[in-house]
Amino acid sequence: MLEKTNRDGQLLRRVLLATLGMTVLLGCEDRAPEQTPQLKVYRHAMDQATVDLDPAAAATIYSTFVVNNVYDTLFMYKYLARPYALKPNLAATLPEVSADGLSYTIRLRRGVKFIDSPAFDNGQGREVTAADVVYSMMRHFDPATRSQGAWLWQGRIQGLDQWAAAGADYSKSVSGLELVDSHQLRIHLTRPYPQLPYTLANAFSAVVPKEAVDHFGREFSRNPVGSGPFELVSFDTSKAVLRANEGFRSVPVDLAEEGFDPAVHGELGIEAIAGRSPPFVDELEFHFVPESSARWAAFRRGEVDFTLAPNEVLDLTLAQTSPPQMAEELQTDYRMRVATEPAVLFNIFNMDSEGFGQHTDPLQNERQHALRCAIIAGFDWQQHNERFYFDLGEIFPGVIPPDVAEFDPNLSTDSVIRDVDYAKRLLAEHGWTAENLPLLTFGVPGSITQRNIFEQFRSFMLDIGYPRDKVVLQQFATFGDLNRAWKRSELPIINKGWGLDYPDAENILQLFYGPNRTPGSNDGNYQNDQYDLWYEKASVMQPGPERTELYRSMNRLLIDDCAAITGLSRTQVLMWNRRAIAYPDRAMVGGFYLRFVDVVED
Amino acid sequence: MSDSILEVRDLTVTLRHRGASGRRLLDAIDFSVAAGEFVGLSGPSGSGKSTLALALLGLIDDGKQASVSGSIELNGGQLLGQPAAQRDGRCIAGIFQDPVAALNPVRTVGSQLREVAQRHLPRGSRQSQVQSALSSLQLPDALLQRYPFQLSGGQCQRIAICMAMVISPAVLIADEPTSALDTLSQQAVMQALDVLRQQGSAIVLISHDRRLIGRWCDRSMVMDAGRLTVNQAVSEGELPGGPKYRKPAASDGNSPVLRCHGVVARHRANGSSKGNRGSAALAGITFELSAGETLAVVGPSGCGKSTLARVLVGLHPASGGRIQWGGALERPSRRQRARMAQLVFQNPALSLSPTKTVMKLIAEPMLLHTTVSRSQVKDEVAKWLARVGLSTELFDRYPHQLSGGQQQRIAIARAICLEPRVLIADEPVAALDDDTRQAALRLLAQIQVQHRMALILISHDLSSVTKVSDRVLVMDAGRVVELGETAGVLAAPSHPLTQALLAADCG
Amino acid sequence: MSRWAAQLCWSILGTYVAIAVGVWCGLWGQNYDLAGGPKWGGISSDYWLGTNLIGQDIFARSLTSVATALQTGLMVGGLATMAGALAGACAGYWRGRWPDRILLWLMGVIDAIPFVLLAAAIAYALGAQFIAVALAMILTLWVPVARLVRAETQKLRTMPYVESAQIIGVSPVLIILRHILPNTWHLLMAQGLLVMVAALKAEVVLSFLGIGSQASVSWGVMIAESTQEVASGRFNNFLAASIPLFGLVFVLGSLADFFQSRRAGDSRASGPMQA
Amino acid sequence: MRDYLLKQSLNAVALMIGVTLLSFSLLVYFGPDQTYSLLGKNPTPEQIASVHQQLGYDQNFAERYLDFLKRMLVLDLGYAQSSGEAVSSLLARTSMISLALLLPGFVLGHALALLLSMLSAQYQGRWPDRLISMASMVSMSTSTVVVIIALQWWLSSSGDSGWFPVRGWSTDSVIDYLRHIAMPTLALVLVSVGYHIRIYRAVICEEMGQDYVRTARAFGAGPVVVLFRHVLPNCLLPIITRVVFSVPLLLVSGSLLLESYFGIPGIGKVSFDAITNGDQPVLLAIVTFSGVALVLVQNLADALYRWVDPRLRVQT
Repeated sequence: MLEKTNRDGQLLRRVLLATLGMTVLLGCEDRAPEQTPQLKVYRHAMDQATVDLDPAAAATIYSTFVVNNVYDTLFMYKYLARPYALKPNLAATLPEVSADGLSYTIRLRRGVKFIDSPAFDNGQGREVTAADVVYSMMRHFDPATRSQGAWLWQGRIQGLDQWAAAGADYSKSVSGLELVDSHQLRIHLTRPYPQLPYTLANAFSAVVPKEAVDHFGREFSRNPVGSGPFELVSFDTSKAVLRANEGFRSVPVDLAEEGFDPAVHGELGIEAIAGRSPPFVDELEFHFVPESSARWAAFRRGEVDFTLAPNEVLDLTLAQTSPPQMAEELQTDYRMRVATEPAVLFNIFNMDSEGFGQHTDPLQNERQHALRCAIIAGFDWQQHNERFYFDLGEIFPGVIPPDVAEFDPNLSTDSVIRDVDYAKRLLAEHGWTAENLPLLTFGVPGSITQRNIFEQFRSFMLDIGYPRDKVVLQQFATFGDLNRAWKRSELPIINKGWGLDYPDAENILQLFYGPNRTPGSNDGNYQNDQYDLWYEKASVMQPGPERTELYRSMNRLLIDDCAAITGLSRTQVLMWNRRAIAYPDRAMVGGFYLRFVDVVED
Repeated sequence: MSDSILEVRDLTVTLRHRGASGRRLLDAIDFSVAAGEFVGLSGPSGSGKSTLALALLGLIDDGKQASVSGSIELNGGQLLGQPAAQRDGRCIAGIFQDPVAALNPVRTVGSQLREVAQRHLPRGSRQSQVQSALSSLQLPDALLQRYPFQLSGGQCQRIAICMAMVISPAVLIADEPTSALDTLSQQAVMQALDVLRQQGSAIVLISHDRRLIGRWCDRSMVMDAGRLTVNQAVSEGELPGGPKYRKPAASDGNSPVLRCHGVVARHRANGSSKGNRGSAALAGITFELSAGETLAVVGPSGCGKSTLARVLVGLHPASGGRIQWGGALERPSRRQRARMAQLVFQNPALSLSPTKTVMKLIAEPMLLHTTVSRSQVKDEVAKWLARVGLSTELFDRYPHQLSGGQQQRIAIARAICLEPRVLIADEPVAALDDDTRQAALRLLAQIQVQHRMALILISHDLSSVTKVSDRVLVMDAGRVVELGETAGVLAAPSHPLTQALLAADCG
Repeated sequence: MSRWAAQLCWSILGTYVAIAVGVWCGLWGQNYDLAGGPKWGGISSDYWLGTNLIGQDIFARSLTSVATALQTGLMVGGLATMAGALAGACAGYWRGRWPDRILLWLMGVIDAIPFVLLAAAIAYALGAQFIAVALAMILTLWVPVARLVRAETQKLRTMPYVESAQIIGVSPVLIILRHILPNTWHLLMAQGLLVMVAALKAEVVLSFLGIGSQASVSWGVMIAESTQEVASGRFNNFLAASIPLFGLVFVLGSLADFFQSRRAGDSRASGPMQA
Repeated sequence: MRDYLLKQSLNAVALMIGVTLLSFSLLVYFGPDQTYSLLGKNPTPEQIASVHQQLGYDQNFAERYLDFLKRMLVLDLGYAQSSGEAVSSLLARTSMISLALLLPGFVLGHALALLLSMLSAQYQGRWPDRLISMASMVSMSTSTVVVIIALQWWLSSSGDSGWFPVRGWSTDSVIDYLRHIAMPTLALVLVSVGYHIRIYRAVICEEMGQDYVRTARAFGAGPVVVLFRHVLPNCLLPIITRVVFSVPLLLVSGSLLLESYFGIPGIGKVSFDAITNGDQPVLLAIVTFSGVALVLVQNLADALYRWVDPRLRVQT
């Protein structure tokens, strides 16, 4: 018996060896290890994948992070200055604005070249000219481009919409996009648009060469040809690898100009980059890791240099929350920055929906207004903040977040403090009972966190007397499907986050402007003539106390109308390895900071 | 017995299986076998014959399911406790009932023969041994290239004997080696065994067929319930067997109930694996059958007997010819056909749905075809049970709770309760042991008389059916080669096949 | 598998069923969705297994998940097995003829599409609802059952007792229903249990992908929640879901084995002596 | 032979039509509407209509399906809607990665299962069999998700000492490759080996009970000879079925869970992403690809059956 077992054992070993041999052989087919000199590599982890590198599709922060590093925009945000401030990038200077605010003259830097690409005649990158800027802008209005960014300029630039309607023929010129000379252009607006320079720092506005768009066709989105600090090496669903653009222009860093403040940035070692010209790393890698636990594990193991600390590890990461301080054992390896996101999370009521919205009958309108106010009073922002954002989020009334200059610190916080008794009283006074309360459908995309958010919301609603079976979850397979339900005005409540595209509250206030109703960006179909009047007035005004006052009045109007359960700005804990010298940011600036990142080898 | 090579003393096998623990499958078996002796071992099914074979071959895994005690000595050496694989070759080998399944289906018979030779013979003599074994059994060399499924059952069994011959074991255990074969193949196999015996191996033949033992063996042993009850020499000419059965009254010979004219049928496309799909299974069968008549259909296996039965009851489509039932009915509906002809299968254990009780089994055809109401059905079932000689105690039993004889009676009851004009019995008794077999035949004969059915008895064994039949139909390769009054055919067989069958039967 | 082990399995299964019945009758596990407790609360007298991120009672959620699991399992297991048994029996009975061809073609088509993709596609096509997920599972899981029953039917179809029923004049449909399917009983039980196992495991994967059972709570939902928590050393949710899930799946799988071995024993007519 | 080929190609065509029709209706026709993912933040009804029309949503089912068939016939796979990559290169790239990821675990899992099942069958009913059966049951009862979570937790809690990366993919060197596939392979083997054992053990045990095994043993064949020369050749049919029919799944569906958790850019992730955002060109190509793979595999299996089983060989 022993002997037999032994024979079987030998066989097992033999088969195992054979399998191992096969495995090794399989591996051998791959490339031999490349011996490369020590490269400086910075590995940035993101919680979602970039899928499209075409600037016209750079609608998400994940796209803009890559796009802004391979392409150039006319303007960019200063590295360290907060609040955000613009500085020239591809442009030589900030724009000259005419007195009526209708025309902007922009001069381009000379000698900036696109990277080498087979798209060009001789394979070598040519100089970037004003014509490229004009082409890139027109491209957004060409239906074939399927641009997701055209809305930034829609109806704003003379002749552009008409050019698109006439068939988008690039041989025809657009009156609003005037080429002054090869390196200078003038933009003519239909009405004042003080936010225009901001839009020209947005990744949508990145400058692309027509040759590349024509050459690569549909695959242009994977073959970026830009003039930015980096160029793309490889790109798939888990990783994008960028290499320093050797021909990138020399622009030595002026720390004072970038907004360096020793009190804030002193300990980060940023002085080391002063006077040097970016980019500082040889390779920039983006790792797309949606699963937060895997991302955090990879970060802790040193496989990536940067991550957002996931909510579930914050109690291990932070020794205290106010002011936030990193746990001691992490301090030897990592640095941390806690930053409030210039974005708002809110639940907007759909004013067209039965039972909740605005009503033509004043009495009914009054009842439904009371219902909305009761729901708002029943919502517990504090608990929401504690559970989902580790108490780090900033709760504020209205829709103008604290990170924006027009924020009103003196606004009453009553609307964000939970008052269950008040909510119940309101419902009772207006004749709402468990029987006649309307069905409250909460639409979310299919993810577990979204489920949790719904279940917490339902719990809040149960407290104010909403029956369990009237607060229902509707899950959507994809965000696109949820978006469609919003655009078709199918849901009574729209829970969404809005990240600012530029540091101006106008970007949020337009969400409640009547003519923007669905399928426009006013998903809640909010309609208030006074609000629209003020919005139209403010939108053409340059920043100033008068405009700020208008903004704040509009904000108060929204609170009084109980238009939305609002609001919260998330605070993010950005963590990076000490080997990297950086001041990371994740907001609308969209990855401009990455060109300033340096890596010191241990 | 001084020259005995195999001495079995006090061999006991006790079950360790849960639920039946302690039951003795073999109870203190004592016997011995002399060199070159041909020993027959018979006994009713379940008497422990096969267990004894497995125990002798060392194929009972001692300790796992059963425990084996006693002693098995071969040439003075103790074999007990040695699994088959660890024995020196040349001691005890075994061949079994289903010869085709007993050979590895995906290897050529040649490679299997050589494997055995490799294991037991020195390098030099392998080839010659295989050759001489083949030639002494008169098997052509070409068979070596074939796969088992390409051979007939008899050929496979002889290959197995050839394997044994290659290693010339002291003892060969042959467990029912011929019971799946027709008479002619059976004879060839027995001759092969005899050749092996002449070369010096002792042979233990296990069979339920006592006539076979009487004809070939030197000594006969009988087992019952795990004990050896008889162990005596076979005297020349003795044919053990029960009382003879009565020949039924002859038919009245008028109006045929069944008339077959040139019936042709093909093998099923997806049927047997012998590579003959699409070829003719029946190549024009013509005969008539009168009410109350008994027709014996005889022929070697593969001659088309069973196909004929299946064509008659509608299990197999006829591709040509005419079948007329009771006059002019040519295309009976499913129901009409059911009342025309019924079939009793060879294996009673498999012909009853295992999940139905006796009651339901017999009631099913009645409920389908007759006007018997559900309330009366119980009485009807009792009536039919009584007719096949069973009591109503069996009402709620399941088939596996019945003995083989009982199962066959239930199957018969199920077939005859529709009172069909023709009852066809396909080897109705081949799977039964001697005593039950004769009782079943008597029952069939009796029922036939009572209900004036025509009876078709199908068998490869001339002797078992001719005693009760009025006429004999001999088939070969899908054709009728001889048809006539039983007495006449037996007395003066005209076709060589009939002669061969007759010769094989009488030894 | 010994009878003793089988009895143990049955009693464990009985416990699960009792828990589920309690949930259905409203005895316990009712407030699984109330977010009243502390965030990630530890084990306490109020919350026996602690609370999750939004303060829901993990113990109550695990109890309710037992009911969800059995509901899903029974529905998917029952329907898929029934559909598979009928389809397989028909295909096997009329082997090579048109019902067989159509069914084989259909099975081939379903087999050609990877399970997760097909399930996701159906779930998306019908909108992410529980019924869609169950339908997706049934639509894919009947296929292996049907294949097995088809093979078994082919075997049974040549059995004398089936032919005997044919001769007696029983119609094909009745033969399938009375003589073939009842004799695949052990096979069907084993397959039904295995389908339940597959359904429970698939539910975890689909929940993890965000397309699981949405109406209530399930172990899959809990495990999906816990993916993020395990990294930071919080195991309550993970263990409270994965252990009972493992237990149920293990018991169901063992019972399937039990039925399969019973069947194997049946087909060997000559008892335990066979090697 | 000509009849056989004709029959096979008819079957192939019928299967392809079925596969494409079912998946086309599920994935594309009733699948997610991509319009709203491709639109900007402030769309006008005209823009919505324009995108709708560009994506072909305004055509009826038959038109869209026939158009798709036409494109597949001329092998025009088009470009991925979301990323713009040519679908052909996308599939070639990702399916090779999935294959490289899964093949070692696949081979290892089957080999290990085969060995253990033989061991189990040899000692049927004794402790090695019970141990192996128990282990197989445990493996079968364990959810892949749970295994992956546990592995990830173990990796991340083992700190910096770990040799295996938490995630990522690299084939720069053999060592790199082995490091990256180690954990996914472990997970794959852990959850699949139980199923394989269950099936292989049943198959081998059934064969062990056959008459020819008894004959071989009665003529003195030892357990190794019985297993390898007699039983195994007869078990090849079901084994081939199981192995061969999993190959298209390796190539076409990869392993979504492993790929997404271990950050490996394989085809599983790509196809799942394509479903969740309704990327029609990718979906259609994957479906066609899987249909073709299945047809090929069916024919391969047929050929292999003939090769291992003389009974099938002789019949034609």
